[in-house]
Amino acid sequence: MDKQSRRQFIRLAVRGTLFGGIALVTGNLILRQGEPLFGKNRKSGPTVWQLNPAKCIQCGRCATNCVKTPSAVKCTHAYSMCGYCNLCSGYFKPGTKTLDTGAEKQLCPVSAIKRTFVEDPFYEYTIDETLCIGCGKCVKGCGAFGNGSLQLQVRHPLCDNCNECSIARNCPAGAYRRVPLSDPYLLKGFGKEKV
Amino acid sequence: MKKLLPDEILVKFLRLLAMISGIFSLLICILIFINFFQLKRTDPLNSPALTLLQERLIQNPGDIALKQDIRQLDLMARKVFFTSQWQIRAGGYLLVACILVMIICLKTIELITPKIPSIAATGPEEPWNLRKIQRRWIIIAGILLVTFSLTLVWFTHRMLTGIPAEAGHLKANVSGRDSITGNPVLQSPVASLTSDTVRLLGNAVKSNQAVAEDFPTQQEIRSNFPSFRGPGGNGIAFQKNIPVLWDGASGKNIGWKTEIPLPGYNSPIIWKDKIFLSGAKENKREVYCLGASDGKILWTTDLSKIPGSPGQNPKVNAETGLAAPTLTTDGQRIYTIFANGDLAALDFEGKIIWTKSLGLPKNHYGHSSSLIMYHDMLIIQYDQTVSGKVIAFAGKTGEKVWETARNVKVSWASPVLANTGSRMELLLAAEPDVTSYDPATGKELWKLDCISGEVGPSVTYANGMVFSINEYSKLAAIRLGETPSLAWEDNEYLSDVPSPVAINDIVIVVTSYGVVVCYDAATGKKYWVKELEKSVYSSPMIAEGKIYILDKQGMMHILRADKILAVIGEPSLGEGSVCTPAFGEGRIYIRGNKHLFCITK
Amino acid sequence: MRRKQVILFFLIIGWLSPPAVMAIQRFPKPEFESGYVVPDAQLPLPRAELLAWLDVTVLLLTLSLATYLVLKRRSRMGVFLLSLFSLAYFGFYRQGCVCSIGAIQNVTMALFSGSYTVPLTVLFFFLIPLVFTLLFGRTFCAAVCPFGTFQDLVSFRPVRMGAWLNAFLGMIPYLYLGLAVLFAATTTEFIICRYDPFVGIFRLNASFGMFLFAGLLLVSGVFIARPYCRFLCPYGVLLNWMSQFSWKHMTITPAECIQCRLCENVCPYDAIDFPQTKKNPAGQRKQVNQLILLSLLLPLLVLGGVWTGGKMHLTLAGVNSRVRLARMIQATPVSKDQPEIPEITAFRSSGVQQQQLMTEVATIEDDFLTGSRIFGGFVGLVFGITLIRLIRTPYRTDYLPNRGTCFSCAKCMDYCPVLKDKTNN
Amino acid sequence: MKKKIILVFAIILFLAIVAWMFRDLFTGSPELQKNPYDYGMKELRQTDTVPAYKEVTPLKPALTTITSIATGYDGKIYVAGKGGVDILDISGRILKSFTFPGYATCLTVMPDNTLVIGMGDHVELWDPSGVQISAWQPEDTTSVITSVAASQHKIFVADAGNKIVYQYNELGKLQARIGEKDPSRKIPGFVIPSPYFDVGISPAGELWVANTGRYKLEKYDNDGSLLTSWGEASVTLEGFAGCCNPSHFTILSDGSFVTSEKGIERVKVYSPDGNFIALVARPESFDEGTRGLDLAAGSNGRILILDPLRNQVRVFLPLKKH
Repeated sequence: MDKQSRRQFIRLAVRGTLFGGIALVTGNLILRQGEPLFGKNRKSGPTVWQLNPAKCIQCGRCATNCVKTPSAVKCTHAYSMCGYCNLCSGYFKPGTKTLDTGAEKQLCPVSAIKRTFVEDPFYEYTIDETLCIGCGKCVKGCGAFGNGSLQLQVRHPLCDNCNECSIARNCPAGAYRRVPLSDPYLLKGFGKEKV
Repeated sequence: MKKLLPDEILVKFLRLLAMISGIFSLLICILIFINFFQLKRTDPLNSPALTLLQERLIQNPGDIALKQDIRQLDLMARKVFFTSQWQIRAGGYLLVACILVMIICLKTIELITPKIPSIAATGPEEPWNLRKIQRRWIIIAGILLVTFSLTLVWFTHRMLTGIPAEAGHLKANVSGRDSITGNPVLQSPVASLTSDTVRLLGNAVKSNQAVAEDFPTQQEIRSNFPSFRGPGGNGIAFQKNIPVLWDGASGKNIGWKTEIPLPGYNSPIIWKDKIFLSGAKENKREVYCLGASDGKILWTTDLSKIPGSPGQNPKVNAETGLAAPTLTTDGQRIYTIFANGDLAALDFEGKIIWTKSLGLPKNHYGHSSSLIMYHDMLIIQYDQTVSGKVIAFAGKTGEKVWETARNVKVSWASPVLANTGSRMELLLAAEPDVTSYDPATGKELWKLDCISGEVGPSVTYANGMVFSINEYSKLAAIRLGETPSLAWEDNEYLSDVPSPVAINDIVIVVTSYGVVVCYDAATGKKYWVKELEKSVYSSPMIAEGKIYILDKQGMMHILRADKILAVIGEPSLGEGSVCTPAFGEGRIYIRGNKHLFCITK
Repeated sequence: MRRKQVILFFLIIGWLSPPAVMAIQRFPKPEFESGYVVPDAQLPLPRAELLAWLDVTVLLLTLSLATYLVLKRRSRMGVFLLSLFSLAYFGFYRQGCVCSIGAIQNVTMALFSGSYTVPLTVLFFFLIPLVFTLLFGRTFCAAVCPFGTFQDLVSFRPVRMGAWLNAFLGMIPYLYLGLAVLFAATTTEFIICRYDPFVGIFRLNASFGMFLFAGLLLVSGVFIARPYCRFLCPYGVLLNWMSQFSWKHMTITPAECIQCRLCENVCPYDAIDFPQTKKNPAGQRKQVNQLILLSLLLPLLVLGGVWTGGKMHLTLAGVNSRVRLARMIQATPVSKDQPEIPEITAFRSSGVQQQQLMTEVATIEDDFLTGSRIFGGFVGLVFGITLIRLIRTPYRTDYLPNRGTCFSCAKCMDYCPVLKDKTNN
Repeated sequence: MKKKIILVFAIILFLAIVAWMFRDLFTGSPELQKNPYDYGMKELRQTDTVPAYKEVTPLKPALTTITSIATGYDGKIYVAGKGGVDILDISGRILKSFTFPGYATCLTVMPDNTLVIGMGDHVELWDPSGVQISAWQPEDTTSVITSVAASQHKIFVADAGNKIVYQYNELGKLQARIGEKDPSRKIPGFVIPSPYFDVGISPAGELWVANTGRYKLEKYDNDGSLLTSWGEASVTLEGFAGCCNPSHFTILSDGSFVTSEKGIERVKVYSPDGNFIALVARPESFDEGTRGLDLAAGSNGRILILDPLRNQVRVFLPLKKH
């Protein structure tokens, strides 16, 4: 065996080993995913980032830490949980006496919440997502006094779905996690926590 | 092809363009930075002027001019905010465009200017020398790295306050404890890794057990519902958190309901997350397995054609039907028997393990004794008009382990297993005797002549006493001991279908015409009588200190299992039923005339 | 759109409070008489999964095309145009996420954490370039990786760097890879993504720090060709390993080298190995001695790495957010006037006991001790092997691309005067 | 020469980048900056008013999850919660405990010491010895029972799900439906935006209901007519802060009211005609986010506050008799 072919042989052997290594890692990763590789119940499906409103403490970092400006996190209204209060603590600044839509009374720094009369004594509140910056101020107010129907959620069409979410990295409450793409929202109030 | 411009001019032009766009992009860069810092420094949304005005408004709520000022300022602040955001965005696009132009220009220049390879005057440097230098620098890099790391450790060292010593000690058992208590720590990846380990360990332990003995432990039996009237057939369920309120009509607290394809009066049995029951009509016999969580029928096994089957239908009473005996399970297989004497063992996937035909039973109402397991043996009470017997088959293979002939009349009661403290007894009732057998060998232990007629209700055992009952006969309380003897008897309220139940020091009898009576177990003193005014075929069950009595119209009468009568609830199923309910953790499963219901909280 | 009409549902009273005191109650719904219908929450869906598979397909296609262009067509222009497409697709359209470089961390985390499974598409993004490189060299770097192509585009005035600088800075990617794997394996962070210089540019949206980072790197990239690829990229380490043993690697000349020296200075990445026909001036004997000495030294280097890694484990663990939280809690006195630290507020309202956190942190630090030692050992090993390999230089008569560091960009081919046709006769 | 300078410049730039990465990774502390979008809860929860009560040692029931409190006519303290009832004396000694399956949401004690326990969607009567007497369920299927109040023969059950107060007799027979919206009788109906809906009986036997959506306490007569009401929304001490308050109230023997609120957790005393008298407990006394401060009047003017978050019965003693 001359030098050249010996080198060739070593190269072949190492190449084979590397192939084996790749196959081993792949096989391991595919096998450990459990039964279905495709279909709805598989574990290996794609994921997206979402925050769990039950853990959220409204620290304001969703507004400041997202790689997008304005943030891809927006206030989302779970209408089915809303009490349709006249005095909405997510809409009005605390201490507001007269309940009208004057800017001096609005809690939202960008005035992204619209208030419309439904019937006595109920009002509907809708979020203008083009304005909302995801600061969570209204979420805090609604949660402290009301039912918590206003919740922060990552809005997926806006989200870049970074490999590691930069808000998740800085979320003090650890509220962010990867959720399956097939069920991309963690909004409370859809019977999810039904006991 | 003729060129539009000479190369030199084009290059000059492109160079100029590149320079302009370069300068331009630099300018935009600076502008964006300025805008960015400005926005950061004077956050328009939190402008102090606005806050000041608002504070003033709180003091003078009536000041309309002030309100107007705030509104204007607020609008302006928001405009500034959104405009500057827009500016940054637009600036970004502009910047990219400029840089793109620059890159294109430079690349084009690169393309059209001829590439002149440069050859150094001197040849390449001596490679051996290069290697030497490289080696030296790698070593320098290594030394630098170690020094740097240690310095970093030294500097960050002071920030650490360390972890309390006891926390370190806890490390060892953290995995086990957390996975048991389900602490939130579980969410951490570390803990989930260890919980995997725990699960694996659990499996290992379990498989060891399976090797040691081939039947479930008492604990496992109690945490499931493996036979008619619960573990041992004594009418007591050990599950907790049992619902007391539901309504079949509105669907309230009905977890799910599933239509069972073929009729049958057998009750559901439960092992872990699976529910089993059977149904039959002429020439068709099936076993069903349902998922406890959603009630979906997971599989159906057709047992219509098993080898040696009599091939003809027995004559049965409409109230007994062709599938009256309840199934049983040992956690590995399930066993079923039909009115024509066809017996089968299936695995949990519905695959047939073995089958047998016991021959058409001579039983004028139809065979209805349910099955029961003792260790790994399947026990069958096969009372017939002639040559009744009790048989035990090996669950795994279907081989006969023992068979004992019974000199009794035909009966419809089911076998009951009782742990008397000193031994296990198999208790059967049929005119004329209540008979006890050793379930391991089939040897008769004792018998007492105290029952007569066509016996329907099974016996029950509690605290050293056995209670038997039958219509036109009597309620007999047998005290076990050296020689079992009749402690007391009563014949005021008698049952021909529901079996009695006993707990603590009381025994409760439900008659088929709907009277519930509570006796003192030791003396036979009546504590209370409650008339349900409905007829009852299903046997009462005790769970969590409450008696559950299901009447034929599907109303569940929940009473306190106590000397004082208390009605806890009377929820209704909305469908008639004659089957005895089965209990899961926080659930009741009831087979109605058509559906199997899962009742939840 | 989810249209789940839940008439009654459960509200957890005081959902801010610890789980232990949660009471379950139904929420009283307003009753509208005006016929108002309660709308559903707007929940727009994310990008469909099918598109992720499209990405994988595009990756496969571009990679095949790149390989074809480099190995068969030997076309620098083709590689350049394809790299523009890749930059547009993987860079500006897909915004650089998920990329093969970052996928290292997903794969690592899936291997070490029981709770995370890597999506198949991400796994493919990790694997396909590796397999291609093992077969055909780093054609992925040449024309597919948006980071590489982007840097290639801006390297207008590449300066040749000395061999020593290449060797010195060339050790950084190993460290970066080691750290990235360590932090991913302990589910701490994805540092490759955190310090990803180009996604901000691809998205035209990022934090100020990210932009600055990207800008500075690009400026240095005008002079140092592909600084990220050569001196930072952790995936490059894996590709380097694969490429060294590749089945078919590109060559500078299509046929026989005529020693014209034209290609000597064209590679901006210093990836051309020059001919080496001389014997070691230091003498064969000394070379063998050095080899034996270093081979004996290798275990010591590894042990030194293990020791240093062990020393560093608490510092490294400090990157983990749980560890940071625990240290923060210990460092912060409980007092009312203290400005609120959101981390601590969130921890207090989570209901988790402090002792529990400390125990958890102890486990994490324990993992870090093991991990840091392995990391240190790995770095020591890399240093040792690199040194050993630098003792001798293989005998060769021709100008050859260095299989490990060559990006297969085909720039050198344009300078080779040997005609292609000659290969075909 | 020029090339060398460029090279040095580029290398320094590159090394600076690497150094910045390292520094950021290892010493970069998370931002401790102030939340620019803070709601200001901390400021809201501060008050300068000095409470007219002082807190003494809290009582600790055996139950791990408590939801409701009542004082019996015998002076004993009854605490109900998940899975059972604890009976304590004023020193905190547990006299008796009994358990049941299910989740008690509210409780009251009848003059004969029978316990009326709301179990979410049904009502149970229990003997203090731990024997269940009876159970019944409102006919409306969507009941959320948030409060019960009882006198000798009347049991009032507040149902937040149907926004109505039922009046039952001691046998569980429905006597009246109070507060159902009826424009013809000028009954405006309750507005209950969240599951806090308290009822109470004054010493004079009058029924008071907390209409939280209107921030008022309302008095009803037996046929369901609204007699009087008081209360207004305000973050200042005089009013009830925001919607869904007062979440709980109890009526003292002199007819004055004690109210508790959520959002800004505070307990206050109002005169029988609804004028603010005194602060019992400041918001700082409670952990932020505490909800469900059920109240009971103890002996000697004591006010007992059930703190579900700390799982304690907090005891507040008046500083002076008033």
